[in-house]
Amino acid sequence: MTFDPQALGRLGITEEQVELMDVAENFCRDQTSIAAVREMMASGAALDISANKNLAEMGWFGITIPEEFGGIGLSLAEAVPVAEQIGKRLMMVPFIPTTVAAQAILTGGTRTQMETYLPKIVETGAATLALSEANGSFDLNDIESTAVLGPNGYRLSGTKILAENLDSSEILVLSAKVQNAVRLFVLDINLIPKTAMRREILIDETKRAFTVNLEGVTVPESAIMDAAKTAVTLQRIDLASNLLASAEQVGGAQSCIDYTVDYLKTRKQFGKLIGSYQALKHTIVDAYVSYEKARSLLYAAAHSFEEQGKGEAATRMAAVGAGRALSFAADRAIQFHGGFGFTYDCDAQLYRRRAIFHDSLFGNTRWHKQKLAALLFN
Amino acid sequence: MTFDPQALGRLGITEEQVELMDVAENFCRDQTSIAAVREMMASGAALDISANKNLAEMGWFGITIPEEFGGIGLSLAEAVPVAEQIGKRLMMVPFIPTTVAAQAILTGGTRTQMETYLPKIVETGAATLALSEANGSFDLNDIESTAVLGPNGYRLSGTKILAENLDSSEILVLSAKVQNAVRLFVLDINLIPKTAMRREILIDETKRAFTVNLEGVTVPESAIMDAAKTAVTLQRIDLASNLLASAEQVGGAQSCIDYTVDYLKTRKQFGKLIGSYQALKHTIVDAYVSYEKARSLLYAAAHSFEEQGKGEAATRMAAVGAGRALSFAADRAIQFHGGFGFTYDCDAQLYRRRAIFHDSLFGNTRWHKQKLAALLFN
Amino acid sequence: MISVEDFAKDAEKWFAENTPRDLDFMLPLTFMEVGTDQQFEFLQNWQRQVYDAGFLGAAWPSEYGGGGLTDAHQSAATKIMRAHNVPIMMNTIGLSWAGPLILDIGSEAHKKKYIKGILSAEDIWCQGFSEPENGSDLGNAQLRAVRDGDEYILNGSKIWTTHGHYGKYMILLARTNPDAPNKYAGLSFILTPMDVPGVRTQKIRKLTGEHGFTQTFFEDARVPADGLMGAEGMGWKIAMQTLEYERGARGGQAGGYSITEPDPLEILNLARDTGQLDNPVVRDDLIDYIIDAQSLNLNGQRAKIGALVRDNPAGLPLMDKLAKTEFAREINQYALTLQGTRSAYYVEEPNAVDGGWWHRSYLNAFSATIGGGTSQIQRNIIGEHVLGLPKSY
Amino acid sequence: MISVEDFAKDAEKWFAENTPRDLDFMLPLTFMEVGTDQQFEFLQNWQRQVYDAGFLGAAWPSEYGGGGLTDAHQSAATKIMRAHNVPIMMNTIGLSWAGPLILDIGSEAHKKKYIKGILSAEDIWCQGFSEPENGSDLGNAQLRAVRDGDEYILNGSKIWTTHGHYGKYMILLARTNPDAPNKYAGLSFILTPMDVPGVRTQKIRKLTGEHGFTQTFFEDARVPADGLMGAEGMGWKIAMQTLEYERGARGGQAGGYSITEPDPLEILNLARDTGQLDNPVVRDDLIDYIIDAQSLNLNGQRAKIGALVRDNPAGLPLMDKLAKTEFAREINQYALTLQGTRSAYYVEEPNAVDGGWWHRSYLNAFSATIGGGTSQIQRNIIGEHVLGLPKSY
Repeated sequence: MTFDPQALGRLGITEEQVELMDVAENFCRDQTSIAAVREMMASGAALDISANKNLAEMGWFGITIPEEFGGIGLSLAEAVPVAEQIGKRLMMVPFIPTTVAAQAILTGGTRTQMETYLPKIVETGAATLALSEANGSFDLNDIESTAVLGPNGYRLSGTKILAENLDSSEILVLSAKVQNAVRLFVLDINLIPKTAMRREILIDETKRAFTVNLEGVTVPESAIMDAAKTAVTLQRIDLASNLLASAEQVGGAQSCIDYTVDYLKTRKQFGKLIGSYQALKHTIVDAYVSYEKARSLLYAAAHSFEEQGKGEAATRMAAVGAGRALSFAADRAIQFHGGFGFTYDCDAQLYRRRAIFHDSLFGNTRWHKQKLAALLFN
Repeated sequence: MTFDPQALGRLGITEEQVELMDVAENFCRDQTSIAAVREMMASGAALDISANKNLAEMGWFGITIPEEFGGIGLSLAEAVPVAEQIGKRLMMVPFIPTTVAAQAILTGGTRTQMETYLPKIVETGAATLALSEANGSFDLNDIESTAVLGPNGYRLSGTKILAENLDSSEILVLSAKVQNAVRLFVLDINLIPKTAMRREILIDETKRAFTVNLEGVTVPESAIMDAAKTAVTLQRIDLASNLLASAEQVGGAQSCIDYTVDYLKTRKQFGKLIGSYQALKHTIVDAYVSYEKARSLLYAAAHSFEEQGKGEAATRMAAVGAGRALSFAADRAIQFHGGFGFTYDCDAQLYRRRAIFHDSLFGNTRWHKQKLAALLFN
Repeated sequence: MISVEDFAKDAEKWFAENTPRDLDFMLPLTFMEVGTDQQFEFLQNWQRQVYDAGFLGAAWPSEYGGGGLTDAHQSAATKIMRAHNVPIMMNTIGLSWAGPLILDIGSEAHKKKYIKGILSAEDIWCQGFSEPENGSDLGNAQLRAVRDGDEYILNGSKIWTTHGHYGKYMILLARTNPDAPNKYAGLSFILTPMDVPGVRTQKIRKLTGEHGFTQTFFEDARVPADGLMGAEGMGWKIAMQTLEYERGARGGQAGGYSITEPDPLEILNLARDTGQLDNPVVRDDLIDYIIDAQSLNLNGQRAKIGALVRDNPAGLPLMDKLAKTEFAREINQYALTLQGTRSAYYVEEPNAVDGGWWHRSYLNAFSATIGGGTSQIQRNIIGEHVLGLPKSY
Repeated sequence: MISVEDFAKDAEKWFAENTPRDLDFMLPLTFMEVGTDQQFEFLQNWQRQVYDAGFLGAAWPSEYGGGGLTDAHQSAATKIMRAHNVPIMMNTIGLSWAGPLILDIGSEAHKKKYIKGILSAEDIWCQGFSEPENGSDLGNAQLRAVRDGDEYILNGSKIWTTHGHYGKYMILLARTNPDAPNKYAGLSFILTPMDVPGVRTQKIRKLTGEHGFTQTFFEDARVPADGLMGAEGMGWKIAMQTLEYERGARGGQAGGYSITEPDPLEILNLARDTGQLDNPVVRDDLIDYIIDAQSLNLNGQRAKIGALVRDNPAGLPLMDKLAKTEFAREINQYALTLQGTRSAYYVEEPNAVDGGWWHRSYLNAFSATIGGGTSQIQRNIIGEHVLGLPKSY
């Protein structure tokens, strides 16, 4: 029994976080609108190119990258407020996969790989990961793709799914088994033929992801990452993804609740504003309470992310809190918008689909709780 | 995978059930009142002697006992409406333990035991069981008491808990291990010295139960029941108890909801009847829906109780439904009575305590669900 | 008259032979979920076949196109349809609302004109109750109907009209007297043709991404006044009557079934297929869904046994919609959590579990927790009409 | 002035040495749960000891009996009390409501008269807000106060008065002007002695079976008019002000703590002791409680960091009571399910798990979900004051 509530992450904040909070809030509000997001969704655009360019100019793809590689040299805690604001606006920018790919390279890459790829990431934000496979498993070790070393490098085989923003990325981190051991690779995306990529149909239409057929793809020997660091890198990918996804969901929950509260304040039925009916009012209050709790869990996870033995528990708790807060708020948002809620035009569905998407990527509530039980009770 | 929803118990009713429903409803209403129950609670009375006598005169302790032993010769399905009405009035009569003890003797007793005890049960309703032990386990095989055969019969050792109505019973069914195998015994209660019995303090103050110290008690060899039938008898005790307890809880849920709805219709706050506030109205509706579902599950369990492969699943489902319905209704009843709900005088607490008591006797929700999963998924 | 047993035998044989299997597109669970022309045309054709074979409208009078048999015959056939899990009967507003109403209080001319087309699905019916400003508050409908000789002139708009763009007729709740003593007394119920000038439908895109229903605009649309059911001012009463047909609280539906109820077996299969059935936490959750499904199923059986519902006869029928639609939403939502990373996908994605069926079902489930009176309104109704609690508005 | 660090060191030492352990009776979690004279006297004595040692009221002015130090000193001591899990400070109404109010707006005479007795627990204070007919609707209080020279004559009744039968003083919400333009404007706030003729208390038995609070009857009771706080008609405003002291939204409490918060460690221990910690379903449930406890704990930390609450500064303080009291009810309720057959027992039964502690805590938990504004009222408050939703009544 290792559980000690006092050890489970405290809450605090850095000056950089406060600053980024302010800047990110203003920046994201000015960059986009739901109307613009819907337009891009409908157009099938790969991402919001203009916002992305501005993000890169702000240097935000390098928040967590050390200054020696051109980054700002802060920690993931400082990336959290940015992801939160991006989530609040449903912005179509590759902030999360890029930041996580950078973390992967920083954690498990060779010095050469860091020098090659990190500066490029800071500049373009165009990096992503291909880890999951068709078995649907949340376990990043549960893969079947292989890489066999030959005279021209590693010859890959297998299929990856849910590689986000692949068509607009330049750098890819992927996993495959080398002699039955999971290994990570980092490579230029142009090593993968366009014909090997298929754009997937996602529940969240503001997201982009691809299935990649690795059959016949060969990558240079230099693409392989540090064998000794595979486990710690996979763990970092998992937790960093969940931390930032939690931030994106908390931001989404906030705007989903605001959007619904606005409706409850203006829509009348039976001669009264529907927000005066406790069936709606009390439930949205419960959603709000759930959101505020999720925010506290999120900031605590950000604050203690790097602390051995606390980071994982705090992050998985944040993931549970954020997933539940957004799912519940969005489910009720659909219901409380009545007939309009059932239409494509109502934004409630955007948030609900977003929550389902996040529950799919790096573990859902049940998965995280199982991991937490193992962490805290064993 | 053996699960087939169609196989999970259908619902039907016998003429005898309808008849007993009518009679029991009128009888129980006329026999007692909450005021009388509270008076007996406060007095520490063993049971409601007058109601019990009338119950015996109606022959209800023999509902499930074959005519050859003086009973009415019906099935447990017909005992359900009686238990439901008894539960509705919180009557302090030993209907459930008596009926279950009779079932135990019928299932696992020798011919002589049946002839000796069943007619007496019909007449007095004074039978009970002592099965549980201090480990708190719901598993009736998980016991440590022992019985060792000596020249004067079986010498018992160990302690039993939660033997209901022991001080007002004449016949006792108890379990103990004989050479490491669980065995059942049926005996005259006067074999157990009064000093070996200690009245327990129960959460449900309308119930009576005792701890029994078996040390030094010796019972005649003839008290032991049929070895070959131990398993089936324990199973019967388990399921019959749960069926009737579900009925008692469903009845309790009904009066708990009625009691609360009456308050919601008469109490005003902020100038309006509190039943017009959806926070209360919708929640009590949810309690009502839960109660009606529990009733359907109960009647289905009654109807298919004797059917191999269906009875157990239907009964455990009924137990889950009934336990939840009463617990939820009573928990909310306390809350919705406001300050008065927090007093001893408010009946809401009687129902809440009743639900906790039932969750303790022969398995709670989690236990039944685990058993159901094993039944349906393995 | 053929015996019910023989009729059932015929039905068993016919559905065993004729039930369509292995379609390469998904069928909707309810008529509200019809999302594509392909689905619509398939279901229209299927209803026609069932009708032609004699298993729909079997209990309706033969002189208007029905089978002239008894309710027992139709029940037997409907039961067999369920057992074979056949596609739904899609002309639901006609079969469950307009048809029973016309047979109940319509004129001889109405019956001759409308019944057969309802059964054969040749004439698609839709419902015009909700308005943009009055989604839940049906009694406040403002669409104006002004009598002008043999016609009504209609102005206003109706919304959430399922099959509006396929509809030939609409059952319409219109305001004939804006000065009535209360909002309900000013309403009338009119059978309205939709192929007249001044009626325009506009498709509404559902949250699933598909088109499912329409908004209908009426601009000086003239319709025959003989479509008036009952008398002017009786519209609210008649609308409530049609709700009872739908709930099955009164007899008279044409039979068949229009809603495929969620079957916990399907989610068990999903859990097994995704390797989750060994997870004790999942098992524990699934048992809850099974108990819930079973209790709803048993509620239905119990509602038919008078002795078991006599203390509250309105209880089970009035809670049926609330309990079933919320259950459907919840179980479909839960199903997503069993799919691991693949729950990121949606309909038409090859990697999706069961082709995205569960995701679409979850989103579509809101049509039933919102439409036909939201779950919140249902709780008001149960609270007030079953438990006798005071009104909330 | 002693430094905060040294003060904390002294406190650490003192509580390490003096915290009572291994009592043979159960201590209450909140002052509302004091159920026996034994508990009351023990806690009264304990508060006195803590006060005498200088760790209660450390920040209150020394001229009235306080320690004359700063809030930082008291916070440090309070934190140490929590860490040592010491018994609660029981004179809660005095420490958290009356005392801060008197220091804030009371006269010099008030301060001299009342403050020391509050801290030493010599003068027990209670609260007279609720009335039998107005449990949640405090603004509708009807207890009448009529000015007569230097006195008020009181007639009416107050209910749910914790420690009413021990109380020396009451903070009373009384109606001085029945003809005020609205119900709130007719109220006044009066410091009332309880040992005067015409004041009678009657014990109320709690659902736990214990006696915990009283109803107080006033029949022509005459009390000094100089107990009036502020002016006549300001009673509602002042009562709301005292709520803020309680919520900690304004500073000024005497320190210590009056509520033992549920600790998930205890339920983990229970699960282990009852052999349930290996059950995956129990583990899954426990993780929920741990996450919930942790989020409430973190909410408290976050509320103090301005940058992290600036979008909704009232949110966390206003949800604190709702979230914590509902959590306490739920976790105690859950604890019963871990006890197997032994959950049939209650306090004083030798077979009971943890002496029936969990059962009593669950039942007592309603004092907090009902008292001080029910959870339903709390949701109204959050909906209206944080989210800006329209009023429900």
